[in-house]
Amino acid sequence: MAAQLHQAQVAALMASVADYMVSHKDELTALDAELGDGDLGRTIERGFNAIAEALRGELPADVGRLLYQLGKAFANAAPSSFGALFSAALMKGGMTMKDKASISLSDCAEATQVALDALIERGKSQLGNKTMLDAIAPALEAMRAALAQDGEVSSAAFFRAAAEGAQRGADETQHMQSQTGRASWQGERSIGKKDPGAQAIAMMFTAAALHLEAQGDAS
Amino acid sequence: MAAQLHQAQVAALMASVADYMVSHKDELTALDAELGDGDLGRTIERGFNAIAEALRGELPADVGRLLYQLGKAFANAAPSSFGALFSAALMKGGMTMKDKASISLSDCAEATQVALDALIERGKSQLGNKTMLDAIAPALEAMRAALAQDGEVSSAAFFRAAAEGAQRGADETQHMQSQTGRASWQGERSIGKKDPGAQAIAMMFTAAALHLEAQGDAS
Amino acid sequence: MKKILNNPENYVPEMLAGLLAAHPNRLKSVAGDVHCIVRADSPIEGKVGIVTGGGSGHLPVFLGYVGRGMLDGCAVGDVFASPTIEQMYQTTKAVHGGAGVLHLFGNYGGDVMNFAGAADQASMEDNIEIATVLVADDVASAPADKASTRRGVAGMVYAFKIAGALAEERATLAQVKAIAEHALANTRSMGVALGPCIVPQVGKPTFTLGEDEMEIGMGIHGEQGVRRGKLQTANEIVDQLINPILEDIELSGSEVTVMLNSLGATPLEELYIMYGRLVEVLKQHNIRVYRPYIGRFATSMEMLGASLTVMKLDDELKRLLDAPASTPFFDHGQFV
Amino acid sequence: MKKILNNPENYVPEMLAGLLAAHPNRLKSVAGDVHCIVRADSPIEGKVGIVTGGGSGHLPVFLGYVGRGMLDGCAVGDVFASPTIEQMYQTTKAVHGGAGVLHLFGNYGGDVMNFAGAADQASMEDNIEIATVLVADDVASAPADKASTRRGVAGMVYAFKIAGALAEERATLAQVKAIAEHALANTRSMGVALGPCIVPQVGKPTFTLGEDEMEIGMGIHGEQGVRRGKLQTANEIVDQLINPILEDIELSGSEVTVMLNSLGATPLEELYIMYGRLVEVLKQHNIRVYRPYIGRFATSMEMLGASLTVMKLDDELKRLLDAPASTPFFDHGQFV
Ligand SMILES: Nc1ncnc2c1ncn2[C@@H]1O[C@H](COP(=O)(O)OP(=O)(O)O)[C@@H](O)[C@H]1O
Ligand SMILES: Nc1ncnc2c1ncn2[C@@H]1O[C@H](COP(=O)(O)OP(=O)(O)O)[C@@H](O)[C@H]1O
Ligand SMILES: [Mg+2]
Ligand SMILES: [Mg+2]
Ligand SMILES: [Mg+2]
Ligand SMILES: [Mg+2]
Repeated sequence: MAAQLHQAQVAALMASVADYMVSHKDELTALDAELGDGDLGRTIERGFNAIAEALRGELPADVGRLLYQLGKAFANAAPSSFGALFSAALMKGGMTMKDKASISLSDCAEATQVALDALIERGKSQLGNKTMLDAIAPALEAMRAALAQDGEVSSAAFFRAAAEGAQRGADETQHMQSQTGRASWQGERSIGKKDPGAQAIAMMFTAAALHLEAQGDAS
Repeated sequence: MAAQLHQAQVAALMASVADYMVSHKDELTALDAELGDGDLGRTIERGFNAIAEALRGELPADVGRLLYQLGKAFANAAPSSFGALFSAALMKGGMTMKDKASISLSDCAEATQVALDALIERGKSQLGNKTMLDAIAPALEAMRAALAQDGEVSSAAFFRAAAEGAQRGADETQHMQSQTGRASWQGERSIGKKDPGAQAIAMMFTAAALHLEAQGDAS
Repeated sequence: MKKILNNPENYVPEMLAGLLAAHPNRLKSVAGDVHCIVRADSPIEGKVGIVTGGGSGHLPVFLGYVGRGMLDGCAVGDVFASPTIEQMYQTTKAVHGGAGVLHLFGNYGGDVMNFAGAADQASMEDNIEIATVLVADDVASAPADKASTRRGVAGMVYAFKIAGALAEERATLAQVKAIAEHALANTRSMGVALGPCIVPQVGKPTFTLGEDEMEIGMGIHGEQGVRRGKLQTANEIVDQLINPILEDIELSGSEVTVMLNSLGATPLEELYIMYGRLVEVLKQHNIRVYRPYIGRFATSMEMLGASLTVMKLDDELKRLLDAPASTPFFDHGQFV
Repeated sequence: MKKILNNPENYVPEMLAGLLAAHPNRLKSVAGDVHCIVRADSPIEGKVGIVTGGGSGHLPVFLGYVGRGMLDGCAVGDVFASPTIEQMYQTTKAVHGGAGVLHLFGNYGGDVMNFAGAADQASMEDNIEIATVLVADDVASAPADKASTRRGVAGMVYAFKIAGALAEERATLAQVKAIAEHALANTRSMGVALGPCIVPQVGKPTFTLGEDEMEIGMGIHGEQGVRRGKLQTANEIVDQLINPILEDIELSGSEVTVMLNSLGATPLEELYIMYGRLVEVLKQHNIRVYRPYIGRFATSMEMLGASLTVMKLDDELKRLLDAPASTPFFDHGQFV
């Protein structure tokens, strides 16, 4: 049977991601100091601490409302550009899975697509502008490819593929000139530096893959 | 015949003193930084540069008006505590020698006495309060002693005696607690530090003695 | 980090508590959150509300301009960080007097996206008409053909003053929006940084500059400028601030108001030295100065540096600039 | 030395030229010397003139308070240095409107001795009646039994305000002198320094403090304070500023105005954090605050630190504090 993730598994996965992100925040601060204002690590720390805290409280029974609630927690704790966008992504993506106590991997891909669209709408940016979008889009592509190749793909392998896609995308941003956000004020000098938001996305998928791999999850 | 200083000799002597003081200003800045606000070197520099400049201009023919004019130049260039007092001393001391084209060493002592009185009046301070007064008073005493011991004392020897007295007095200020000016705000912590104004006075007399010694002046 | 504070985490809430304690007749907080600051007499029936918002660390920007003749409310974020959607929403709701609300704030990603969320919420949930105007006056941050992506700096103070004065006259939301856009279309800024500031929760300088370096065009959060180089003289610096402005907007023969603004640590004395050169250059271009503003109007805590803002005047802008205003940090003229 | 200037030697004259250019309707210089600044409408027939003076580097002190309802003139010295007798004399002469002149300035040796010379000259040569009042509000600089030797710091701004308001009402010289003395008898200050400033012509810091040190009670030119120690929290610092004041003057049960003043680089944010604690302590002593002043009123260029001034109020002082004033740096109320 195709892999499923239950609400409790999603919650555990998000807790692991939160943990991983908080402990890797300094890398993001350093990237944002190069290209922006150096606060992305702090955004990540506050936002994911808020997520971790929300996960310790009472949780909705369905995955959709769970993600929506976590997004809202992130937004109130870390209202920076990344925070505003990432939380919107979680909330809008979550809404596609409303009432589902467990989700399939193609639900995941679907939610990621919706999230990506929401980001584009809210952020008024495009692919290739050197933003987090440039990590999400290749992650989504990799998810779709994994599903197409193997309908029974494990959730660990699925997220590993997504993580690799996201990381490739994040690395690619080095060659781009920033067109959006405060990094765009650097103009050509932005070339050669990796986009911090894209790297943050890659790290989240990596954290998810690591979590699922550690669970020995091959369901 | 007892030593006399002519107007031109006084002018030359003041030029030498000015020169000496400007090149030793840093020592005074350092002392004032310890005990006050660190600007005495600058006061000395500006004030004596103004004196040097005045000396290059047209000069009154008598010693009294010469010193008065130099005092006024100092006052306008360097209006700090030291500047206000030292210029008043030059002006009031000078006034005692009005119309004299040449002065005797006892005229010098007399003028110093008047200057000291003027300082006490303007500065509302007393001997022993750790100020320039504590260098001037022993200098004056030494002048009087030199005159009493040897009516024919050379001007070089006379100023050397004054310089030694002033330096002794300046050194003594180390043991005093400041009662006047910004140094008094240090209270007991002022003990152990030499008063910068007193040291400046000692340096002036030393400069005068050096000048006269260099002239081989034994008249 | 040499700061007078109790705990970096409480820097902003303690600052806000002190501010509310100091100006109880002028300011109040709403929704049980000190980050939502509004005029004590809010909402004012029939008056367009003007709400701004943004990160802390820029006093008097933003909340120092909340008061009669200027702003109605301000959502306050953490140091150099956007306030939340919720805070913006609550502030908006609290100043709504039935005539709509103008969101008037600097062009920074977080603020833009969060204000968009707050505007959605206010119009959806409370049926409040919202207009939005972004301040994007910093010519150093993008060329003229990308002017809308520029960041907002001290020029926002002029926008607050002008829009606030018109709103005080009970103009409509569309009119207030239009005059804010008109003021900003005539406003340009550029700054120079000589030294960094420290975000309390970060604890180290936002950027580093060599002992003898400056950065022309640097943003108020330490965003990269147009050129880093040796520290130059005041006259040379003024020239490098005014020239890009003169290239960006036609000013010859006109009347302007100028704002020479310290970013924090740079003393007034140096602003006046700069002003001496500025009037000289402006005179050469046949530009007359009306009502110069020289002081600290938009800062970055203890950052060392200054910014120059120029607003080209017409009769209407001049009238609104002269109108009375009374806030904790900006007082002139008298309400009758 | 990170300063925006052209030439350290011209720091003050260029600053003054800029100031005169910025405020031509308010200020003018006299005797052909930009160091002699007076109200543009001086002399005012029948009004007591109030003249202050002192070193530069403290803006808005001193000359920023020249204007209606405050000072008539200011003799301006080089950075941290007294003006000359001649400058004080010319300034005095220029504001004399026939009712005498009050010399009101901080208790610093150079200023005291030079003002004495200027007073002599003005009374001898021009028959101007002169009264002198020294500001000596810094409790850190001497114990109560030597209060007259204390240095003058931010408290002088209250003295300017109160004496200026009474002079504006055409009180006599004796009355203006008396109210200045009364205001100062009720005024106490104390400061803390966290970092130095640089005198342009010296080029290096006025003092050094360890990375984690502060000095409680330090003077505004870097004069030694009462205690150097580890940097403490805002609350602890406030306690160490207010407690010596409370020991020096009986305030319980009374109403006071307070001034929390940045020495330059310390941002407003931190002053508000301090204010939060201050009102708490004052409340404990049953002291009510009227009209707090929070900002930069008396600085030392880019010095890092703050000072606290308290003035105990009575009805007369309150009335005069509320009276209108209008100067380049201090505006409140409206003249009718
Ligand atoms: N309009 C946008 N659309 C998509 N991503 C954006 C946008 N603006 C910023 N980002 C992403 O957010 C990251 C910066 O986040 P953050 O540090 O929170 O921003 P800031 O400090 O400028 O508010 C960027 O690296 C980029 O990936
Ligand atoms: N009232 C006074 N009477 C005599 N000497 C004084 C007085 N005040 C200061 N001085 C002398 O002046 C010196 C300091 O001079 P200066 O640096 O010009 O003072 P400031 O910088 O405080 O104006 C002191 O060392 C002391 O010798
Ligand atoms: Mg950032
Ligand atoms: Mg000194
Ligand atoms: Mg940011
Ligand atoms: Mg001095």
